Amino acid sequence: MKRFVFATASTLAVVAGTSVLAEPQAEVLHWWTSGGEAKSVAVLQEEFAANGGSWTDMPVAGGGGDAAMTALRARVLSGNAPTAVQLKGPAIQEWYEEGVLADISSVAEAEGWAEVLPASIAGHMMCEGVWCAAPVNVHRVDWIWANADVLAANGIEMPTTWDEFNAAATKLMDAGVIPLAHGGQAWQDATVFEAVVLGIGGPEFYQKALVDLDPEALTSDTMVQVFDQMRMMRGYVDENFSGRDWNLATAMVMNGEAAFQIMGDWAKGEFLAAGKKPGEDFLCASTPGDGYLYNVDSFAMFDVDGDDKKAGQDLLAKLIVAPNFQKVFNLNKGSIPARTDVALDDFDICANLSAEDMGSTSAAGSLLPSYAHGMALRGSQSGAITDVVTAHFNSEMSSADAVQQLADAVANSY
Amino acid sequence: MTDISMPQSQTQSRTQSAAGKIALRWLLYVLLGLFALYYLMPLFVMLTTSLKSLEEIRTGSLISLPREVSFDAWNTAWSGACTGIQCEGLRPYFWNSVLIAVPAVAISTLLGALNGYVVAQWRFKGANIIFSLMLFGCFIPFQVVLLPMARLLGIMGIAGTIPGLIFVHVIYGLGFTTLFFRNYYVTIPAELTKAARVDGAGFMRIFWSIFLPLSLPIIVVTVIWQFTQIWNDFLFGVSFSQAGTQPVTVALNNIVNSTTGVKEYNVDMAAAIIAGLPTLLVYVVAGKYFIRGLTAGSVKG
Amino acid sequence: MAPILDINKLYKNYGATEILKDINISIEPGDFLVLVGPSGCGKSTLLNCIAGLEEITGGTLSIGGNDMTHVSPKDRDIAMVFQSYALYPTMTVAKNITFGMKVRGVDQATQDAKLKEVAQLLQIEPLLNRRPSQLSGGQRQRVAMGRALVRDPKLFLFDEPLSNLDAKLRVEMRTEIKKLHQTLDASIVYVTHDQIEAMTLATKIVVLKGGIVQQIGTPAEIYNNPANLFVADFMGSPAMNLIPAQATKNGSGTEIAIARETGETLVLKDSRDLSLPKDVILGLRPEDIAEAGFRAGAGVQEAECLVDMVEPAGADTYVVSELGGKQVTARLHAETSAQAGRMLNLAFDMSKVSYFAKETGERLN
Amino acid sequence: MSEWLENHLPKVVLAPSFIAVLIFVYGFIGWTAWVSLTRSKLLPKYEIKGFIQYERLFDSPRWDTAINNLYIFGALFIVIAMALGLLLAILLDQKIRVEGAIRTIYLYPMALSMIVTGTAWKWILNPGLGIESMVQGWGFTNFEFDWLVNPDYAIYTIVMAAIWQSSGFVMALFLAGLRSVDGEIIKAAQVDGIPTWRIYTAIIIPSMAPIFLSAFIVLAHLAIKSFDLVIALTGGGPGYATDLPATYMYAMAFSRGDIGQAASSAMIMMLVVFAIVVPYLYSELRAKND
Repeated sequence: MKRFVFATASTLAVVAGTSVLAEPQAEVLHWWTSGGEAKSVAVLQEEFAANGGSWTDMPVAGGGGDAAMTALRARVLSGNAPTAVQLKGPAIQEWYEEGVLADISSVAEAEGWAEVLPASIAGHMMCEGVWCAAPVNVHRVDWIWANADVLAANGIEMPTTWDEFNAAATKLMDAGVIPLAHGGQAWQDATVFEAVVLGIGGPEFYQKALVDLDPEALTSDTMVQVFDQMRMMRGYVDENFSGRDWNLATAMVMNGEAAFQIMGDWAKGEFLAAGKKPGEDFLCASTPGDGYLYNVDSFAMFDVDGDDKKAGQDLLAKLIVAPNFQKVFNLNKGSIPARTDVALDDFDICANLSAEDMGSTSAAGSLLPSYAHGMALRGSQSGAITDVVTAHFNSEMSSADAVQQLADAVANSY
Repeated sequence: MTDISMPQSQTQSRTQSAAGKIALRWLLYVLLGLFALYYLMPLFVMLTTSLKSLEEIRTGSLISLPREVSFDAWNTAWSGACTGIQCEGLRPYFWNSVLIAVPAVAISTLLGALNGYVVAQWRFKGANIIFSLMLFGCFIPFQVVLLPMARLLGIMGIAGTIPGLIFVHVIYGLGFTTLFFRNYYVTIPAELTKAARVDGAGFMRIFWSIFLPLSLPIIVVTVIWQFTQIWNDFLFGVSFSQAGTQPVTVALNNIVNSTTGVKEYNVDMAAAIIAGLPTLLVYVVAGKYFIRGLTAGSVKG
Repeated sequence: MAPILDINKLYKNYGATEILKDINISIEPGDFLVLVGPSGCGKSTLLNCIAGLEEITGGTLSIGGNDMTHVSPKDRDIAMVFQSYALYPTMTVAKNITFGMKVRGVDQATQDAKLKEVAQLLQIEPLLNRRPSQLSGGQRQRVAMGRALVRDPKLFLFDEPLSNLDAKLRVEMRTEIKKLHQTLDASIVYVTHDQIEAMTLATKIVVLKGGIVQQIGTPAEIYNNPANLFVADFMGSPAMNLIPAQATKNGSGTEIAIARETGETLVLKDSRDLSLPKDVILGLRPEDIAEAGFRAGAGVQEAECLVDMVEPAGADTYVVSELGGKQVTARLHAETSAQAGRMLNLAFDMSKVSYFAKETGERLN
Repeated sequence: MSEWLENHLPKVVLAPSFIAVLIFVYGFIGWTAWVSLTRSKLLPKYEIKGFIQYERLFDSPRWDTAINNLYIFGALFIVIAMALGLLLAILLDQKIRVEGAIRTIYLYPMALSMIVTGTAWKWILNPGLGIESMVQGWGFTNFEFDWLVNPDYAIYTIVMAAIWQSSGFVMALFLAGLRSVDGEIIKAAQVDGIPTWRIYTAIIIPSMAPIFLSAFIVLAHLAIKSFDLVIALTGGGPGYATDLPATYMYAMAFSRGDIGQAASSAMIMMLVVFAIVVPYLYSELRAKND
């Protein structure tokens, strides 16, 4: 009870001036429906409720948010937008341009977000100079996960170059182990692809090819090499990979069927859930090469009517970026906090490594948005690239053809 | 009845031994049995998987029977599975689906009956064109209508509500229900309507007193068809619902298609069976009438 | 007394097709009007127009002296019996019969009394609780009539009510309908394609073809003085012999020459004072050609003809001979000695002959 | 007034449905046609820009694949489902003892959404989990059944599942047809000593022409609308090897935020539907309009 009073008081303090009397209300559309994710959202909901808010949950799973985006579009068109929506990357700016997002600058300024968020991440939360979304976490995408026992048994070190990786893979195949656990879904193909682009081309090339869509970079020899490496990767994958969910691929690494998996740090949650220890049972490292590909989850607030809902948006935005939630949520989810002033003592070594790298790459200018997870490009552009990547990976297409198709597809999307 | 199974005992030569005939008969049953296996396989996999423990699923074979039958997964799926932060299983969504499907089926069937009655028995100039225009509506891909429909639902103020979903299902069910009833009513002699008109009955009276009592077979077909379509709908359900009005297919999708975390396949399968149970039941119970109704409608129509 | 049904310049079109053209019919109370014609002649459409089941395109229509041109069927005070009987399949016989009264809000006691009366009249009391599917064709027919009778309308309409019955039942029901007409003194419009039905039942016949009235008259008028070739050919069985011939004026009478394939031209004399063109069609009913010696009268002319075929039919024997390129049928007495391939002396009753124009088919005398 | 109402009641009754169809089908088709001429992205815009979306569509290799898949899938699905449905109907028409039960077994897949059965199918067709590993487990180690993961064959697994779902319904249609064939004709043929299979091929099957037409229309409409099936089974993969126009359109509209492109693909789909349905409607209504 005491806590409730305290919470209410603090809420009043924050949202004073906007809508003091309305009970904060929020209908939250998201696609975090399973295990660890759902638990993470529950943390937010509890905090929200503790601050006097009433939370209506609207989960829509499937297709990495496709179904949720379908629902969102229908809701926005019907003039019945949800209060807050899980959105990320350039999609935030796209929605803002459609004129349907709310401005949450008052909260952001009151909370001093600009000081605690890395500049590149803060950039994703701004629309035409105003704050329009609240970041939840930072996922690193360019991870390579490995089964420690399998590597030890075959005398393999964690690879730091793609040549080393190829050598290790050959060795593993000879030993009858699947080198790469992979699920044949377009977004997983794209995840591997961007890691290879970053590794072989380097951060600058990545920026040119997959962020700026520079035609020269897209048709360069480097890109041909990237597709050559993708063809090699295809050989390291077992034949049942098609349509496999990523968590099943993770399980293959866990039980020693496969040695490596290239996947974002949500994979760690699977290892931890199975009782595996980082550094002992499984190993984490960035994929060969420099740079850091981030995938930042965030919530955008939609324009809604009613003081209660507006109060809910302000409260929600404040809670999301507040240190407590950032810590608890990311402990559950396997990612790291978006704000840099959260103590990472409770986090595991992988998360600490991720945070360290984020700091260093941010300074070096190689902290880059993940294209595969919708951070770098608009949907139609990233989709066009993914079409080519996945078509190449799943067929006998030559690297030269793939490069040509890639350039065409990018030119054809806009 | 076509009745041609054993007609040839007299006309065929006697050299064909009884043994040969029995063998043929056996072959027939074997063939039918094999097809039955093909059709049952997915259901079998779903059912056995739902009764296994997660451990057994990981280690065992796909088609083996469960070593230890457990209904835990069913319990979880019904009332404990988490979709998002709520862990209430399919139960509340199941109820939503009932609230959507029952009125939508009833309304679209009634309207289809009335429309079919008009088109088949009260032909007026242009009735055929109107009917073909309505029929063409059956074939429109539903993805096409999502966005404009959302806008109109918003204007009408029923976006995200159960009445809104009922409305959508009724609209896009009209083509088929009208077709079914029209094809059925076309087989009823026009003289019946004439006789009733001379007897002094009006349009509605003839419908209620004469046509509706005749319509049981086609009502069964229409109800089965509409119920299956509406209950199984996902696209409209996911697009035009909001928190609290989502139908069971959306909840099932949330359970089955979660992208992260440990997948509880037994719960997925149990949830899938629960979500499919009402339609399954309808087919098993009323399947016989379905086939009969089809005879009445589409063959002679 | 005002006509019970008066149709004036009625037109009916479906789009651009004219189904009925300039129909003018009027009948008195107690008349039994039969609309007869081949299928597709518009007779059922005309009946539907009378019932109000079809809107008419032009003209007027009154029943019992009231203009009914745009009145809906239920307000025309008519009852109708259909070819397929159109019994309501889900109702019992009793409900079928009382449905009309129920719709009109007649009280239950009257309904019961009427039902009883009609059931008695038609002898269908044991069937009252059955459904139509449990009845035989004849029984259904009775129920359909009961449904009409119980209403006591100004005008009864029958749409080929007997065509779905077998031959024997048809004759029985025909008699019964005739009897009902006489006992009830009802006004009836009856559609059929069967000219025997038309002859036996009607007090007045309308022959229709292609939506145009060919002739209106009593059965005798229609039979004896058909207005044109179509009516002549359509009414009567076996049909009237229609023979191409050449007419020449000869004093006060006329000489009719008929070409024959075998033997010389047959010349018959008609003593009536007629003015005919050269080429005519001569119409003579089979019963007006007899074996020589069996027919007497002023107009009878005898001639030898080659018999092609002999068809005994019990009461009569039909003989077929070729005249003017046509198979001409003569109706002889049963004991005739006619044999196929032999010559036979036939008596033609020229006083009964109808003449038709070769080009238009219109009657000339 | 009441006279007018009485005379026009049929039209009055039909009017709401007709108006609804006009707005919600034809209005929306018109809306889609309009949007297909714009550069709409995340949300629809209404400024006409010409045929740019159609040019993009026909330049897209993925759309080519989707259309080719529709041909392959449509043709195989319709032909096999009809043939299988007819075969099953004939087999079931031989006075089978447990006909009711077998019929229900054949028919039940129609009752279930692919969202429900998709997961089971995915397992069964997966080489590592399903039939292939099962048969290999029996000792036939050379047995291969990896269509689901083979880009050249994956579309056939979609066909398999689609046939599984719909052939029972076709069977029901044909069974109903067989049962309504005039018994006297068959008796006459038997008296003439015509063998059973000839009776089927020469007499019964030709007399069921209207049912073939109905079945064709139902199947064609299912083929064009097929969506759940692909999403549940392959998600369009491997790569986009099993994309169909419906999934292409959905992907463009909802995951790519490319509504103009989605609208243009929808219009092409509508044209295909139009080409199939209009002749059917024409023949259907002409035949019955006598």
